[in-house]
Amino acid sequence: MATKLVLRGIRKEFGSTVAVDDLTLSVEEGEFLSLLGPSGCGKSTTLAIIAGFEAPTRGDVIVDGRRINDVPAQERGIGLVFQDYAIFTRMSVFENLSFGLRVRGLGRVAIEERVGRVASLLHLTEALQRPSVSLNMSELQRVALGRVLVLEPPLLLLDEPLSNLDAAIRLTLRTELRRLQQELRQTVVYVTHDQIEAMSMSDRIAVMDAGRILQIGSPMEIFDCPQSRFVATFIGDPPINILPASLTTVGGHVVVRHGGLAVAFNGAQAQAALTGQVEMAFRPTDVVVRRDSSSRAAFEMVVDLVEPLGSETVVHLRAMDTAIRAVVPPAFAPRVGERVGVSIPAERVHLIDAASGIVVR
Amino acid sequence: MKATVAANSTRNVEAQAEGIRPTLVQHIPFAVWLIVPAEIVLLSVVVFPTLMSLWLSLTSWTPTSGVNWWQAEFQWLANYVQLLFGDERFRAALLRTLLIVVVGVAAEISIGLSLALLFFDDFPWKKIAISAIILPMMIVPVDAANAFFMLFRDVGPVNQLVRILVGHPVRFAWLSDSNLAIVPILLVEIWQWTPLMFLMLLTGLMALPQNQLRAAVALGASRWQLFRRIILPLIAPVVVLSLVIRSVEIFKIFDPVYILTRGGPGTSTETLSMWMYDNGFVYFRIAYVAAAGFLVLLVVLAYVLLILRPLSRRTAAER
Amino acid sequence: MSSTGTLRVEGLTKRFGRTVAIADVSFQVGDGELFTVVGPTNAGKTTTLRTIAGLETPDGGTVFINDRPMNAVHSSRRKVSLMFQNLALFPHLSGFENIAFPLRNARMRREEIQRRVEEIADLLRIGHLLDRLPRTYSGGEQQRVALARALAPTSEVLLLDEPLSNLDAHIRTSLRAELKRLHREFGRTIVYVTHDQVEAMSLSDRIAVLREGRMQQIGTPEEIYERPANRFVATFIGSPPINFVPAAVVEDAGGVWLTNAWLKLRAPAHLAPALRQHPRDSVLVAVRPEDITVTPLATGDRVGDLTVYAVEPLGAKTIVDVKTPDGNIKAIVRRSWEGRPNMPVTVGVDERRIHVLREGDEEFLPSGPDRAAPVQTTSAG
Amino acid sequence: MYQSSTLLRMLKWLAVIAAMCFALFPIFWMVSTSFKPIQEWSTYPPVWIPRQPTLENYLALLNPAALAGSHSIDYKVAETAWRPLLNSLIISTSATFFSVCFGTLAAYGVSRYKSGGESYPMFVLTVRMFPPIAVAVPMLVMYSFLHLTGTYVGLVLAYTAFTLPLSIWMIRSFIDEIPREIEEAAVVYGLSSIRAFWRVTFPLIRGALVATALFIYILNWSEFLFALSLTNGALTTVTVQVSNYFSASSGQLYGPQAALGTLSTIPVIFFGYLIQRHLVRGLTFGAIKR
Repeated sequence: MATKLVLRGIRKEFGSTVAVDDLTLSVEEGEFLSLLGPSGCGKSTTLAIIAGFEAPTRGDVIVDGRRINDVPAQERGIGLVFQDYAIFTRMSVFENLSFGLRVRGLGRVAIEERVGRVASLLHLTEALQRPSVSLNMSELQRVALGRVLVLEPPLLLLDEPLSNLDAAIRLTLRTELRRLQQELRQTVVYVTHDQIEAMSMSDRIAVMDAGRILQIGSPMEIFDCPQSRFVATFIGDPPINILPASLTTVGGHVVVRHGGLAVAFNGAQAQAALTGQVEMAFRPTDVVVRRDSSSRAAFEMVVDLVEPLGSETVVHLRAMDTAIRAVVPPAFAPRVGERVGVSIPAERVHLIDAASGIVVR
Repeated sequence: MKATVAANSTRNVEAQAEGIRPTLVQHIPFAVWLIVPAEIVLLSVVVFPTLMSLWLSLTSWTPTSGVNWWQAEFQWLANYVQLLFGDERFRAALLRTLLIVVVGVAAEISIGLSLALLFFDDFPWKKIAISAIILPMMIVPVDAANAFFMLFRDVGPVNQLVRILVGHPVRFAWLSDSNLAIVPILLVEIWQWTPLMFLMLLTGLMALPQNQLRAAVALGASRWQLFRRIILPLIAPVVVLSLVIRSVEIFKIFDPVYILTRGGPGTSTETLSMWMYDNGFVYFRIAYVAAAGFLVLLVVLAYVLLILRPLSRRTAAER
Repeated sequence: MSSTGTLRVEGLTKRFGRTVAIADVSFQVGDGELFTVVGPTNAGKTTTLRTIAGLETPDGGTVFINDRPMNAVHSSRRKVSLMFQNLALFPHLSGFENIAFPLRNARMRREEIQRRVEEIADLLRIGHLLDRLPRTYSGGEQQRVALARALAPTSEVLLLDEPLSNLDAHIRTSLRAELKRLHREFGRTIVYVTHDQVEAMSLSDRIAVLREGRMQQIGTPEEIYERPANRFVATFIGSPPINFVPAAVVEDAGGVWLTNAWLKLRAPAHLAPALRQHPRDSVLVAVRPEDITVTPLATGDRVGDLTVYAVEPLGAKTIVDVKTPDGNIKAIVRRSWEGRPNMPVTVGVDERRIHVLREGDEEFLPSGPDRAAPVQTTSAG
Repeated sequence: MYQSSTLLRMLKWLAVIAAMCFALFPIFWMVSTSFKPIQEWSTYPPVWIPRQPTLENYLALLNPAALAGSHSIDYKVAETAWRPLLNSLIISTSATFFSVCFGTLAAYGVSRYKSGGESYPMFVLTVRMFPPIAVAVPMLVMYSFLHLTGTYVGLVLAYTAFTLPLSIWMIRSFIDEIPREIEEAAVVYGLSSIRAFWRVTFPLIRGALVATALFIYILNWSEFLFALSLTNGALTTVTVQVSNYFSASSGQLYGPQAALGTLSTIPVIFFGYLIQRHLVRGLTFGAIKR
């Protein structure tokens, strides 16, 4: 049932604006791939091109080795779930779920059998006779999903299906959706602007900006080894610290320095970064904060702001013109104005070429 | 009406109690003052004559009877009885008007909907085409009727076009043949107001939830299935609304009849408004016309309620 | 710049038709305090704020500002600023005129207004927006201008209704910190309404949790998180939400135990006295996700009842969803946790940090004062 | 959403062109006739495009005596068309002014204060359901009693009353679109409710009010029935004058009639396109917005 999807050199222009620019991507059978990016990055356009609602200006959409550019949307058989769910408001849940089967002219018995199966999978059996206008958000979401699952589509496209939900229910549905996909071994392309959703659900993430894919990789690859400033900034909350830095060579080491904050690399590691202006980037969770600031390696900073979040605490630290964020456990209980020692493990620091925004280490 | 105003103000106090208008507390009469000017105009020009007309309809008063209207001789429902059971011409006018309503509205909506569906997709010059198609609804109705008068004259271009079509000379007496005269009247209504239906339905179509349509397509619906199962149910409220608004308007049809035929030849195109005009302003049967006016109002109200009830029930259910 | 005041709300009640928006809500906000009202949709947060501003007339109760009753005072004279959730910037006025609007109505002198608006614009870094109309602003810019308009007048109480909603995650995170810094610098009295518990936790001096118009708990962020008053507060604050695990109370020579088919916890000292009064009762044990440890079973171990349902990497940490016979529980584990779905696991709970309530109850059993604080550690990646 | 075959596209184009022809032809005929010399008014087969285009019909509007040579002139059309144009201008302008002013007040009340209660808007709307002729009859009785027949005041009053429901509904739908919070913000920041409306809401709906006014103006300008029945011929508006160009005694003055028709329709079309976005809203009582 699962399908391999290949996009080759897709470009889409609307008038003079380029929405998608030379996008090449392949989604493996049974893979859950997220298209992640800010609004207007071209992810929804890409989805519309796969679904057949937009024709690409250039490039091919290939499903299981067959080019489907010229297949009209209603014949592609691709399952599509919309951000607003697009439930047929004039129909009951059953009518919604059976719509795809009815327009294919299936018999009553077959329809009831298949709808029943999907309804029980999605816990909608009780709701089948209810009018769709009476459903709550999570039910709507499941109906939208069920409506395409009854057709057993080879490929499922999900457009921000969780963004209209409350935080708590989003958390639950996130898990459920991922579980369901793993059970059905369904190929999924998931569009979202929420990095947490992408991180927590995907096999691989494609980070998009301005119509291009900047990086593709597993969630942890994207998190640990961002290839550009954009990806580094877009992933992770609280956001990564980025500081302009200078490079000096001391002995066999390269020292990257911003004010009093210095990180030493051995020469080979940093060689590529030796030209031009650089920035150092490190995650707030990687900052080591100690009460005693006497340690030689530690840089003394002052606690400027404390944001308790319950399971962890975000501290804003400041020293002269250096300001960074760090995450500490709540028990650390930092106080505003307190002096702390800060150090950053060299292996967790990225160097970014300031001009190009490319991560060089 | 005074009672209504009083009731309104108490309702306002309740409204405040429910907190619908918090800042109102400081200005209790303000809300009422706002509608006073409008209310004065409506009271004097619509409500008062209506009440007066209700009184007159129960009398036998005419301006020529020599007594003041408030001293007229009271005769209960005699006028109504006469209208309903004794006046063939009135009944004919009523039925004719209903016929015009049914045929006219049906034509306007079906043509309007077809056109709107044609314009659902984008195509070059679409805006210009829309501008051209909606032009008729902006024409002064009297001018429109006059234009049709010219078109349908014996020597007018319509007869010439028919002649080209059938291939030999014809001279339909469109305006003076009692069987045909209704045609130009209907046509001018359809010509002038189909554009409104078109525009309403197009607006409705454009406002349809785009993703529901896309979802249906992605689920494999054909063009016809999309229309039948998704678009039609969604557009139904707009259709019903168009239906109501146009029916009420056509019910009042006067200008084209007056200009094109004055109800003639004979009484073959006489509509209710035309009938009332002749009886009121030509024969001065004021009391009689007043009674007819009330009957017509009742018919219109019943009609509107009949159509609107299922619609409002449905929207209530959706809330 | 700083004109501040105290706010007191006593027994505030407001009905809309038959629905009760808020019922008997009371709280006090001190001079210069940042007080947050948090709760889900329909909790009555906005109604509370609007009633304080005088845009709604309460059906009962009184609003005091600086100890003066305000119920009969028109909102234009209450000396409050309100930042609306939809911002309500005047679309036809420039940024400057929007911010100057309250000042002009207060008949401030022209030069004074000029100075004041520029000062605030500097502070919020919106100088470049002053000559433009609101429709040309981005979401974050609109938010800042609306905030500037609320800050400009010398109002005694500042009311902010979801000021950071509808913003992208990163902008929200940074504006949140900025707001906190601003508040520290100017010490204005602020009532802040939000549905986002993270915002409430990170910003507030004190938090009030509201549900369906009723006050659930008032306290500092730490109090609310560590000692929730009831089941609702415990669930609402914290993400992923607190887990509830059914268990029975058993007492033996070794002490008081909370047990079920897959878990056996020694009741901590601060709960033991209360639990002793309910022997053999069915209770729910509430555990925060960060207080649960999940360990994969080594091959060869007996396969237990617990399996991994889902693993959700978030970068710096990972959420593990564990399937238990009593439903799923979520735990926060370290980033490089090695485990995959359907793998058998064992679960450990930091029993010093649990809460307990009897089945059917809403309130937690009272706990003694010696509840353990989280273990103090340094932070390392 | 669907790709159409070439044949289908052609058919669609044909249908669109047919609809355009149907819509434009009567207008074309009126304009064309207005430029035809008297000899071409009634020939058969009819003249489609005037062979000798002339302005004499338009000139005849100003100086009907010029027509006297070929026709006997009814007293109704013996005078210039200036007078009816001026009458229409005065009556339509004043009635529009009152309708929009009173309508704005009432609409503001209905939208923000629920003035008159929940059913007030519906009550107002029933006015539009009356066949106006049914009211015109008792109105005439009342008007003759008050000596209002054939006066500006009489017609302005009638026009104001019959366009008020539309004003109220249309303007209300505009005010409803302005978030209430904007007005409330003005109140919180120091203004009374009335000044908040004036300083904040009014500037925001000004454009929409102009559109409403133009729409009401079109209705007033096009009105025929009241102008015909409430004036006793003492006060002639354009619409009445157009219909005067044919009568038993003077026969059909097609040329001048088309000329006046063209003239009187031009401002309407102009206004109509100016407010095209709001036309549907007006004609559907604000129910359908664009």
